[in-house]
Amino acid sequence: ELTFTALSYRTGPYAANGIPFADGYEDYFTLLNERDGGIGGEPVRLIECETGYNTEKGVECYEGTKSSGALVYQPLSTGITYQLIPKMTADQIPMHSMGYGRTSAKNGEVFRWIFNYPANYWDGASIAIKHLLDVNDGDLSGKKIALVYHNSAYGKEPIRTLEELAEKHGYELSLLPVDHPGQEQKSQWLQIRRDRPDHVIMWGWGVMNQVAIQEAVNIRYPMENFLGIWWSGSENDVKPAGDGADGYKALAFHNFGSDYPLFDDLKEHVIDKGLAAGAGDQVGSVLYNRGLYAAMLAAEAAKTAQEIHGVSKITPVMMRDGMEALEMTEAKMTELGLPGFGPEFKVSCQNHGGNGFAAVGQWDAAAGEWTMITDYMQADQDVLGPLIEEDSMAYAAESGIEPGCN
Amino acid sequence: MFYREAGDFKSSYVEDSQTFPIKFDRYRYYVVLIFAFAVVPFVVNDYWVNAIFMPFLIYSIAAIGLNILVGYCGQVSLGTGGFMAVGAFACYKLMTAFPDISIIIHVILAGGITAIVGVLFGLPSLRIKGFYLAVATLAAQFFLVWLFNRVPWFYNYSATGQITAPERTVVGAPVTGANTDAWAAYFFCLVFTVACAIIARNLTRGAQGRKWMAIRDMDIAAEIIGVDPLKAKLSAFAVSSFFVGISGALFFAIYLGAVEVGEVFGIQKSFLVLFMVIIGGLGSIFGSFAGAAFLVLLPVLLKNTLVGGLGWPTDLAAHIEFMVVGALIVIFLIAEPHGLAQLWRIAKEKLRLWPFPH
Amino acid sequence: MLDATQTPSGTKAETVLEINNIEVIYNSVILVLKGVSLRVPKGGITALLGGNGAGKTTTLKAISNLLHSERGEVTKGSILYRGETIQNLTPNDLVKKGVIQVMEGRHCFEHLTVEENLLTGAYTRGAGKGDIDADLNMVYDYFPRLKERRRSQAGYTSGGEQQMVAIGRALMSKPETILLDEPSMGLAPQLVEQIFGIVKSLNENQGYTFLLAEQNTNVALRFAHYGYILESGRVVMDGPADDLRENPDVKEFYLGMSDEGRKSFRNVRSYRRRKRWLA
Amino acid sequence: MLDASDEGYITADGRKIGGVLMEMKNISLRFGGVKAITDITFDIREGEIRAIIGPNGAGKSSMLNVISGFYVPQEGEVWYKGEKRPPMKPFQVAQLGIARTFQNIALFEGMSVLDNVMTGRLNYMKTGLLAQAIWKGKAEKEETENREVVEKIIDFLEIQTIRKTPVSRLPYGLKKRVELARALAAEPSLLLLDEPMAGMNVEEKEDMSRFILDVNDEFGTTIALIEHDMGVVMDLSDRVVVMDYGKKIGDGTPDEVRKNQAVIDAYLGVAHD
Amino acid sequence: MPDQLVYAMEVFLNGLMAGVLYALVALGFVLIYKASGIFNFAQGVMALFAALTLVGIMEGRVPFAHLIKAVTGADVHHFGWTVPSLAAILLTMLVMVFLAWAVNKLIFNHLVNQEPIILFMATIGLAYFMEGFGDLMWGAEIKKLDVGLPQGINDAIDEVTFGWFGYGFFIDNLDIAATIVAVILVILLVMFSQYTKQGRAMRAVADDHQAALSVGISLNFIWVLVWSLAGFVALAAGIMWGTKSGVQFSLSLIALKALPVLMLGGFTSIPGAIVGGLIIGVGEKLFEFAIGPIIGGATENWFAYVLALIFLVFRPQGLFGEKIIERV
Ligand SMILES: Nc1ncnc2c1ncn2[C@@H]1O[C@H](COP(=O)(O)OP(=O)(O)OP(=O)(O)O)[C@@H](O)[C@H]1O
Ligand SMILES: Nc1ncnc2c1ncn2[C@@H]1O[C@H](COP(=O)(O)OP(=O)(O)OP(=O)(O)O)[C@@H](O)[C@H]1O
Ligand SMILES: [Mg+2]
Ligand SMILES: [Mg+2]
Repeated sequence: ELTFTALSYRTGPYAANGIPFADGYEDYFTLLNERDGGIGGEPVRLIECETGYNTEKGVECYEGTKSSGALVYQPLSTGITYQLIPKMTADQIPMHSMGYGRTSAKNGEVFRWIFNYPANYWDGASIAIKHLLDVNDGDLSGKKIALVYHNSAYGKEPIRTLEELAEKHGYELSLLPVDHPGQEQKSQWLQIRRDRPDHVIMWGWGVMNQVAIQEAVNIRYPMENFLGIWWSGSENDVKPAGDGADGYKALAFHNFGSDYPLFDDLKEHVIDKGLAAGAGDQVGSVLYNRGLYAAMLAAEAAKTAQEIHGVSKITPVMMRDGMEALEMTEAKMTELGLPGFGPEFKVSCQNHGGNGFAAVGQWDAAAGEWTMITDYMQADQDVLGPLIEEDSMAYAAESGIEPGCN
Repeated sequence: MFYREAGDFKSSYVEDSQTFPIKFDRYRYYVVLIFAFAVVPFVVNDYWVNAIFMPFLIYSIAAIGLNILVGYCGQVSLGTGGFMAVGAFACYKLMTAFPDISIIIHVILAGGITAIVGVLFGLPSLRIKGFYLAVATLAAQFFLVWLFNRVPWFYNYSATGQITAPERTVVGAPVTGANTDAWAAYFFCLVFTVACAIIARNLTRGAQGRKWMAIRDMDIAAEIIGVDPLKAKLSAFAVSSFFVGISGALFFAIYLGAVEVGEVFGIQKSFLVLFMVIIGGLGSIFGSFAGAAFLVLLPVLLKNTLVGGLGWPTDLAAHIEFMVVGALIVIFLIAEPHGLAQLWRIAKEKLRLWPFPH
Repeated sequence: MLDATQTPSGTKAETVLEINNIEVIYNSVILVLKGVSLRVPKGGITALLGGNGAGKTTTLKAISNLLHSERGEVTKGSILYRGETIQNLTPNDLVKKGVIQVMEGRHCFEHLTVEENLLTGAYTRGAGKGDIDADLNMVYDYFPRLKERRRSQAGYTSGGEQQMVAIGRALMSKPETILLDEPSMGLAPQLVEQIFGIVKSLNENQGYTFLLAEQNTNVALRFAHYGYILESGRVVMDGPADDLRENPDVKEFYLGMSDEGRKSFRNVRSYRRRKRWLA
Repeated sequence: MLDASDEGYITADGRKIGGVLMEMKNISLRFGGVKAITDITFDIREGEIRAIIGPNGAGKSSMLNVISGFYVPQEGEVWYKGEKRPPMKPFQVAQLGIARTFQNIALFEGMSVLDNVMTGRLNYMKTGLLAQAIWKGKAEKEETENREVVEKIIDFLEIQTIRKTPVSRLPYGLKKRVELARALAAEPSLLLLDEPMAGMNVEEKEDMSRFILDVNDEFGTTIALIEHDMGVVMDLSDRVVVMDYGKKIGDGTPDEVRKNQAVIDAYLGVAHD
Repeated sequence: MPDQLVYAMEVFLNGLMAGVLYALVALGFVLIYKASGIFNFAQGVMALFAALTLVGIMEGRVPFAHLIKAVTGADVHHFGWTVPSLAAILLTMLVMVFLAWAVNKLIFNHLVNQEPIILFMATIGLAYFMEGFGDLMWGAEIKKLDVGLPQGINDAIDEVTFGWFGYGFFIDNLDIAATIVAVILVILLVMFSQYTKQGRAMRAVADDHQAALSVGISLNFIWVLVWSLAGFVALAAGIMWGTKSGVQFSLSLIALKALPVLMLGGFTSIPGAIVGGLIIGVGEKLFEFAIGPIIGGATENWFAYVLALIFLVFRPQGLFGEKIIERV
């Protein structure tokens, strides 16, 4: 038996986003159990623990489940991630903070137990600029870009990168913080209306996303110039604004929709059997797919670990080795029934963050779905590399970690 | 039968004003203390310490602090989260600026700094009363959180705005950082909690406590019989914030280890501690413990029975948990508006009369 | 023992309010009334006398069902109004039935003006504006001082003024039976006389029934027809007011009279412990 | 009027009354349009029992509030112990040795009787916060010393049995007594009593009168007293001020006041014997 | 006119509009506080609950679908019908009346004559309960709410102001609708509380429960009435905010925006809620506009409170609140 945990939040202010993710994560493991009898012959046991997006509850969940032999944690909250980094390092259990958490955890020499593949926030920032370069024929000089961000550690993540890139590409960056929860953004959007930035980038979460998009619609800001990070790009965020949100863009590190062979299996083995998690009405939504994707990566890492160590019943320590040796190729994904579902990437001891690929999706209000409008692009690793090095080494110094790979 | 006052004579006023005038209570108190200091550290595991004991002990300090302000002095405050943040950030700045000084001193100093900030925000209480004051203290809550989020100096210019507790030891054993043993963290918190409880008890049983209670019960009359409202209120704010600051420091340094201010010390925290105080019982040190235990333990217990025991989906369990906690609060209030402490007191009164009904 | 429903003239009046052997417990531990029985005849003035903490207020609150909100409850016995049990009625049902209580210690609505306070008294009545205005004027006639202060918030009026407001407010409900708790407390002597005068005239002219709890035994017995004396939650003595006034014990302990007439307060040099009826 | 010289006078029952302790000079107090007190002047002498009487709403309680610094009169001066009292906060007035009770009992409902009475001694308890936090030693000693004083007062007022009862559970009359105890605990030089006997029966009034007289006798405390029971007022007081509609309409010995026609008209109704 | 001034005017106008939205939430607090001295912590959750119920009825959602599925395995989500918005609003009002009745029957009936802080605590219990209950009943996902209110920039104002200043002002149609609703509500409520006997009784109850009982005012009736009114106001607020951001848990957090309004206007004054709302709205928007950029922005949350605090220091009962009676 292999144990996985899902620290999910189906309640609280971010429940609307937590539910589809948790459903996807859970359904994938149910599928493995039903269809394949688990991973490498070992049935999967999934322990779900409700955090309500609350740090203390997250810690409680971790402490309560860690002795169950859980192979990997997906804390699904930057706050909880930060709490758990030192604890899990000490306990020698790997963590996967996929597309969130501490960016510099990419440096596996310092953060031995933490993984954040396939992409992180700084990648996101860089790819966003890359996309804007593309739509502006490669030249952003003199352009005005506004960043509307959640006024928290999460929202502030991209600022460093965007500032760095502003120097490189010559655009003008203005910062517009929005306080939690973000229901009232009149000031920010009036300012945008006055300053008429050429592009708006958003780092939002929860209700802030919906309000921002609605306000953008209200001031008739051109939606195609409005680009969100992947946490600002689900159906939840655009639907309340109705047709006005048509054309809004967001980054993504996995594909949309349920048009993949795997979903047929899901329907057969999970949904039709009435085994779907939650209300079962989230299949194919962006965040559901993200949960599914996270589970898939976890399962693949477990498989890799089983191969490396030649045992089916792996331990968290072995799991780490599997994660560190994980390689996602197109062939592998096709075999899994998810062709082209995510970028190809490879993890190594030095690089726990994958290769930093992401793509841009766009909301089609009439069809009610997200569509990919670009290929996966790689973030500007020249700019990001040093930043990550600097931040992770600072952490290493602070916490007395000897960076290295063994 | 054994719970009797009769035969338990006091021959001096000192004996009469001790904390547990009844012998049986006194013995029980000693037993609990011995158990907490000499037994628990040897048997606890990580889960018990991190999920239950530490939050319980740390929240107890915060609840005692807030109880002094709300329960004893009658000044309702919703700024607890902000003041805990002051404690946490003060502790962080001290820990990083003076790494060679003992963390014990840092925690106490953090309390002191919070006390100063508390007094500052307590000034309006001289004019503003009741719920107006409660809402006014929210200004402190929001402003402080904004400040710690906004001014990089507070988080030593770290890229993320988070603060992380470096490792510190007390007599050789690490009490902060990743290498801390559960028992060490527990012990460290326990010592602070017990010390705070004793201090709080001492302050509230004597002249100072009476000044506070007089202000609480009827501020005008208190002033006319000679209580300086300025001093009484501000001292309550100071003492209360001192405790709250200590709990914030412990919360950050020992319990969580890393903190993002908006998330951990947000307004939710203010409410949570206030709930503890009211459910436990206003104006009762024991109540602060009871309230903290109630609100820390109950959700864990419910979760473990509903999810672990009955195997319900986590979200249903979570919703039902909310409903049960809410309903229990109401039921307790209806059964006894003055909190768990009062329930306990009435139970004791009944015990004393037992087996007679009146 | 005599019966309260026995009028002085010997005819037997109808009993409106009957309390049989009630027990009241506060906070489910403090036993306050230990078997109190009373009868209040229709159209009479019945006085409930007794020292501090005897249980007068508690008795009245038990009748008007206000105990509930003080965490007290009637655990034994029954309370009948016109032969009906009223223990399960809400206080406002009771007001509709014509029983109203004037609470001890004034209890005005501080933020309402004096006039608004009076108007709340008419809350249960479906009466038109004209009727209510007429009653308002009646109250102002009784208490001219209130008319002067009609526009000020009750919270700022003096203690005596508040007492007038409380009584006036009760009158506004056009009750049949009024439970008066210490109406004379804090009132100037002239006003005490006046208020009892009003009680008397309401009783005689409008047929209102009164049950009044009083410390001021002197006045109470002068105006009441019948009296009950309560001590530590028990009725220790009752009888027609005139008889009670002649009773030597009552004279000594409740009226402050000694053989030589009224004694001076200055001359009570020793604390004489009185003999208790129930020691 | 008594011909009271500056040195005082001798009362009918032979007590010696001293010089002027407190003097109210031309006090006027208004609340918006309401004239609560209009140009009132009177004095209180050392060792004296001084009554203030008058119809409801005459401004008696307001006068006490002026004395204890809770109301600030628009006009007039307050002289205390021969000095003009500068504007003061009520708690400073209390520290001058003026204690009082209230018309609508103002006890601290959340505390026990003992604690309530102990609050009366707050001005004598000076240990700092730190010493109190440690308790053992200074704070404990101070507590015990003051407790002894308070226990004496409790004994004196015969409220031993309810020492530990929360005051919210007490009947009205006992609350009044506890309030008196609290005021006495301050060992005041001037004690202000606002209707101390309202809501009491004769026996209790007798007890209360006894207490008041004994306080006055034993401790030499000066007492100013508002009361509606004419029996009590006339028997206890040495001099009486009569107010009506905020004005002073009479001042003198009980006998003089009793015969004053203005007083009879405004207040007494009938001449009391 | 200099640009900055024109912008400031636009910010000012938008501040007024935002203020009205805050006031709408604050009104609910005022009503209950006025009639029972209860500081109703659950007001925000009530707005959420009302909006959830409205959406649920409009879309014909099956209540407790999730619970039913977990218990019986039956997967039912929708009844299959939709209800027109007006009818749905009326039905929701009925639900709010029922809620008021239940709250009173189960909770406040048992807490007559308790101190304000105890009652406050009870509303916290209620908030917890309803938070779980609302989610359990209708699910936690975001729901779109569209009762047909106009939304987006008002073109007429845009054009007119463009003609005047060369810069078109942005005013949201939804805000205009909210203003109209709020004004109507305030007028009705003021008339109710000042000129009807129930209104007077309501204020009496707030002062003294026991005395109100003793003159025959039925606390039950008054409280059900007032909680129903507060429920209607919550519904209005829920519709406005829900239209803007979708109906979801965060809706309950709008209560936090209402508190400074309440403080400033006075807890007991209905007009105070509006005036307070306007001052807060304008104040925080102008401050963010003028000072925000200098000190790093996102000042609105704390500024509203600090502004209210400053007002309170001068008038401890808020602008229009009843004077706190201090007598001995
Ligand atoms: N809410 C309460 N909780 C506990 N005990 C109470 C409560 N109210 C009254 N009592 C007790 O009940 C007894 C009777 O009180 P009650 O008020 O009925 O006396 P009373 O005769 O009206 O006295 P008084 O003349 O002083 O008003 C007292 O001993 C009092 O302590
Ligand atoms: N704070 C205040 N604001 C407004 N009016 C007041 C205030 N205090 C007292 N008054 C008014 O001043 C007048 C005198 O009040 P005061 O309480 O002094 O009367 P009193 O002589 O003590 O009467 P009682 O014998 O009824 O207690 C009253 O009309 C009262 O309404
Ligand atoms: Mg009584
Ligand atoms: Mg008075």
